[in-house]
Amino acid sequence: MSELTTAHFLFLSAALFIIGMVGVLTRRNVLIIFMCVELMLNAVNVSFIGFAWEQNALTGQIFALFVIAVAAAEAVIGLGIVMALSRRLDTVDIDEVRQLRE
Amino acid sequence: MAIEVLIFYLLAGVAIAAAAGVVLARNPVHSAVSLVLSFVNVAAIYVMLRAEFLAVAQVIVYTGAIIVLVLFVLMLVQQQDLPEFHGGRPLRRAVGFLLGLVLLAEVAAAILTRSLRGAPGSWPPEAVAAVGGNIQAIGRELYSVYMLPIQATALLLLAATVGALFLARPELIEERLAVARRLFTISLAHPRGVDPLQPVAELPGPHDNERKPAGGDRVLVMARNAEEFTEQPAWGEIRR
Amino acid sequence: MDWEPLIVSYLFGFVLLNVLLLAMAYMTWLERRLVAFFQDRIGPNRTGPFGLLQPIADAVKLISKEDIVPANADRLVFLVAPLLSFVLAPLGALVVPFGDAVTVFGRQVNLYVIDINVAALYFLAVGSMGVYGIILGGYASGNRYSLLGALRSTAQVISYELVLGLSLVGIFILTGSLSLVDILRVQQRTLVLGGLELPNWFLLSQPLAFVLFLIAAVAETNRAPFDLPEAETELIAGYFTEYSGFRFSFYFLAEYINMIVVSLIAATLFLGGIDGPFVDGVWWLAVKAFIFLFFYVWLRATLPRFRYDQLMGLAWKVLLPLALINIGVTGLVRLWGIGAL
Amino acid sequence: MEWIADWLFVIPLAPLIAAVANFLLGRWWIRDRAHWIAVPAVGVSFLASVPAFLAVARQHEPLSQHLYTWIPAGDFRVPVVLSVDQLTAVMLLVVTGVSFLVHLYSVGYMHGDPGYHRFFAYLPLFVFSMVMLVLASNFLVLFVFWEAVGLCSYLLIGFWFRRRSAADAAKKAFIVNRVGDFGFSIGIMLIFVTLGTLDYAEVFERVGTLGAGTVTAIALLLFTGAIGKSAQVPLFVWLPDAMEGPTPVSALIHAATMVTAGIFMVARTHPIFLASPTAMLVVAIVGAVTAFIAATIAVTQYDIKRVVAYSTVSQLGYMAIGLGTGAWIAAIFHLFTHAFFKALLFLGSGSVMHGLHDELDMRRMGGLKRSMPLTYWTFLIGAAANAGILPLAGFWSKDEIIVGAWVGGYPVVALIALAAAFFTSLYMFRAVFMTFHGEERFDRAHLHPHDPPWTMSVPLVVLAVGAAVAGFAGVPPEQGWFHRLLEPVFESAMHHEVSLATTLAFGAISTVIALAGLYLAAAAYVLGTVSPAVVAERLGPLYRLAYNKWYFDDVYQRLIVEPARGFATFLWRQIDVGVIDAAVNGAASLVVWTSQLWRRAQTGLVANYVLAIALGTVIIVGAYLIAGSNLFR
Repeated sequence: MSELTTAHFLFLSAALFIIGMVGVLTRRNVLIIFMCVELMLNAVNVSFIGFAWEQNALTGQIFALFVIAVAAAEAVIGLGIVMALSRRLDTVDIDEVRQLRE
Repeated sequence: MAIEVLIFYLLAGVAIAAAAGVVLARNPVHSAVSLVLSFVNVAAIYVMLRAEFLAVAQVIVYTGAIIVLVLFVLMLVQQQDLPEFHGGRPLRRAVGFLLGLVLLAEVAAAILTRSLRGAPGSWPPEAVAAVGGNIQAIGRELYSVYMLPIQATALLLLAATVGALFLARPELIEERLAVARRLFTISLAHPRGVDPLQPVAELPGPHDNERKPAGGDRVLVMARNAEEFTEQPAWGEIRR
Repeated sequence: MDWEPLIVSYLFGFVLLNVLLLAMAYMTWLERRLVAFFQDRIGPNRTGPFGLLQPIADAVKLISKEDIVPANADRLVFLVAPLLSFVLAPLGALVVPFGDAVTVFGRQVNLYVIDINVAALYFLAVGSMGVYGIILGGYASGNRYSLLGALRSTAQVISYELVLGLSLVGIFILTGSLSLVDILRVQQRTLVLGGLELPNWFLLSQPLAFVLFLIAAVAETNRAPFDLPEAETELIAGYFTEYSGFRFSFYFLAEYINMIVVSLIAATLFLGGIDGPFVDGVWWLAVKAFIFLFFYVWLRATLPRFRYDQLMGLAWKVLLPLALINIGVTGLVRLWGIGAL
Repeated sequence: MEWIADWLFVIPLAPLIAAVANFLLGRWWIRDRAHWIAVPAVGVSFLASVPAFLAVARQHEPLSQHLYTWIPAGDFRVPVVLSVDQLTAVMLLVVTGVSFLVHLYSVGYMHGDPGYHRFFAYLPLFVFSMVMLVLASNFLVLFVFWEAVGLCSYLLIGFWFRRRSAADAAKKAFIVNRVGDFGFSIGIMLIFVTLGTLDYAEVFERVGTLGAGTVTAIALLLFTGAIGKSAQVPLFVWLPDAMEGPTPVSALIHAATMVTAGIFMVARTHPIFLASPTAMLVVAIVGAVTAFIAATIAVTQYDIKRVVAYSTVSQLGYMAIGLGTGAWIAAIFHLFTHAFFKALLFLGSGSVMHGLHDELDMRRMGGLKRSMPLTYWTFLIGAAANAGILPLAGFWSKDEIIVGAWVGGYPVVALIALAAAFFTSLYMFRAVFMTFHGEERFDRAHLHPHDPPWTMSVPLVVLAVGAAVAGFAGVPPEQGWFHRLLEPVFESAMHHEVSLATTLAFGAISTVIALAGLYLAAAAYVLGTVSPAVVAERLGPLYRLAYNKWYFDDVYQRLIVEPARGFATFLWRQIDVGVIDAAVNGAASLVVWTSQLWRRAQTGLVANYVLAIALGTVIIVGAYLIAGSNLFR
């Protein structure tokens, strides 16, 4: 492959996404999981922008912008919850947070 | 091989390696640093994709704000050493990796056999250059076609801000909830208006149904029967 | 691929970095002398004429000191953090235009390293990255004072970054571009106001933004009176308590380079950069940047340190609303097309 | 008097303001000052009615004021128009006048009642509704306020709602009236369906275009409403029970005004009835039966208010006779005079109750003539007027109805009416003698009867004067002032030509009959020459029939209430509990059961949820690859 194609970016996106997903699946620290979720969001952004690049369109970029905005909102709330969690339960281990059970 | 492809491989390789570091690092702070590295490289790839504004936004929002906040929280909560539980239980870890591999294979197959191609968009590089650059083009698109979504996003951010304020002051909220519970709970069996957190011994006795001041300026009233119960002040009349 | 502009940019950037380092070195001397004058002292005057060789002596001293890493430090991060700070500090200067294109050896050479259409945001992005040097350094030291200093610094920098960015939005609205070159070109025009010919500097049309930018820039660079992260009397120098030798000097360098870069950017954004009476040129930029640097020193010598809550309150309750008001008013003015702005 | 056309709205507005004020502020602020608002408000209403009456009496042209358009739905427009013609004017005077007096009386009678403000909210509300009913110019507005007076009646009968009997009586009145109103509403719908309009004038104009059957159906359905509201056989059973309400209410609503709404409505819609002889005949027969049955029942009752109540039913029957036999003006005339003497009788009995601490049974009264002279004399005047003693009001109007029936070609009806007149005289004087004459049968140690305070006696006196002289408005018969007044309203109706001889003959006959009743009552209760017990014994089944109100209530109980209750119980036990509740509970149990099953999946471990999501993603992407892409093709 001597030219850059969309597939390059899609593979990058897929790799990042799956690394993030594996992180969410395997880690127990809430903050790490949070970071992995951010990684997945970013991977999706790469896809969006890659497609926008391929199609000569801005829609993908704007979508990515919205994803960033939503990620910012999510970060604020998520970190707030983590803070509250650590204050109440004195842990950030996702396996110890089982108040939603039954 | 063109220089762009080399640069891409370099950036992508570092981004993926750093992403792997996020998952594999034992120390959360190292994870965060890896993530920053990954994000910066992704931002550089954005520049390659003619999305300069997003690249900068990525750096400012993700690395400049979100990851900094994560670090902040990490340092606030992580006083004791946490690495004992850095990984999940063995079975879960195995299943996670397996699922990841399967999905990767699937997505790779999907990318390689990709047949869907959309219609070309209305912003070729010349058109973007004509309006002054990437940021001007995004601005035009954003504030015309995507007017409503951007307003909705503004609302979302506002809601998130309010939510963060709510979450960040748990002591205050608990206090308010207790007050609300005290004010808006009507019970036939218990003296009305008694703080539920108060020790039981301080409650008035069962026959002590005279009006007498207790607990500050509030007045305790025993509700003995339904008749008196209806004489309770209406919701609107409750004063603190 | 056309390699020539790339090589020219690289060379120019190399020159710029060295100039910055030199300027930084003499900035330390200047500050010590100036503060001494303000405080009715003499200051360093022994090494060389007027103590002019003092910076070199300092450098030699710092480099020759022992490199200490605390036992319970996060070793890797501890070593990387100061480098991060130092590397990121001069990056902001890459987008500053130092003059019009000049002809060197028969070639057209632009007197800036890069002109990107998101230059102002780039400056902000680099600034926001700079916080990592501090927070990681504070964390890696394994010292509570350092950690506290780092946390304070983080909160402070994030808060003031917001003000910094929002104070520039007015300028973006007026120029319609984020490129510093474009912003400079707009300022090189002439503003005719009631028969008076004035330079179209944004200091005149965006005075509130200028004040906000100035305050936020001081806070962003952790300088007095906003030097809480490194408050000697409270936190025994905050995040770099445990640093010594040349690692300490990286932080030191980074701080002063930051000051110079911010001064350059401020001069470009608000004071017309290279624009000036008689002959335009890089010397005007130098003069304006020097005014800012002097202002920094002056502040340090004059004002006491803020309390932490005052600091945050100022950012969120005063500066941020003011910045928003400024944006709104500017937008309305632009919308209704009032005056020659 | 032209100006009053623009001020007609004052007549209903004043009581409405009083009602609203007492409703909203009565409980917390006005309390026992409620009459300060209500009494003047009704007074204003009365004062505004007087010029309206004078205006139409003088110029013979109806007044009208358009207030607003209530329903502007395309072609269908229902404007709220206040219109006053002579008939309405008479009704306005009766309603507001009697209302004012009753309000005044209530100030004394209801004094100290905990629901004082409530009473003075309901009562003006009733006046408002009744006035609007009278002023309406189309059927829909009429119906709305027809129901509104029904509501007020319900509220006032059940005024002392803590008393079980009062609450039951209120319910009974409401439900029985619903039966009539059901027919009434269908009649109105039929009018709209056939004629496409609800405006009085337009309906009466086009009624000739309808077929005979349709008109009869409409007329009979409208009369069904009147049967309910005006307590005709077979729906009269609610009226005696309605005496559970406060006595002023009985006087105002269940004697003088509301119950006459049915009579008024039939008179208002007389063009429809004129177009259907069958309907007229039905009205006449129902009226005659009502007059007779109610009179016989009244003779046997001991409760003073019930005697007066059955008397009311009987008199309403007379009015229906007048309507059915075409003696329209006579019917309205009787309505007019009846308002005076019946209100007087109720207020008088209220006064007696007041003196005897709410004693109602005439067997525990007697000899009150000495201690309550004013009450006695006014009550006597009312009773005599009701019994048709010359020259009091009742004589003139009742006589005219009987003559009208005779002349109009309904001799049987006239004879029944005469028979009823005998019983009328009998029960009226029986009541007078049992209450005011003879020995004092009440507990003299504890009760000291006395005449009521001025707020109560003034209405009594005023009404007594009215009962005495109101009849002269219709003298000489068929040519009196009253007839000339109402002539324009009933232009289209056929005129009875009555010879002087007939008039005199019937006058003589009814006087004799009335005196016979008087003599019999006197013989039984004063002179003691006839023993009522012996008579009752001898009459046996007939007496028991009358005493048990001709078994109407029992028949209803057997034929309607119990089957309905049984059916409702069946619906409750079998359908509601067995089917509907069971279905709902079953659904709920199903949900509970299913969720018990599924809650095992709710481990609280976020990691498991995430794993499930990832697994789902893998499966979905795999499915896409198999189905949607060309990978395997």
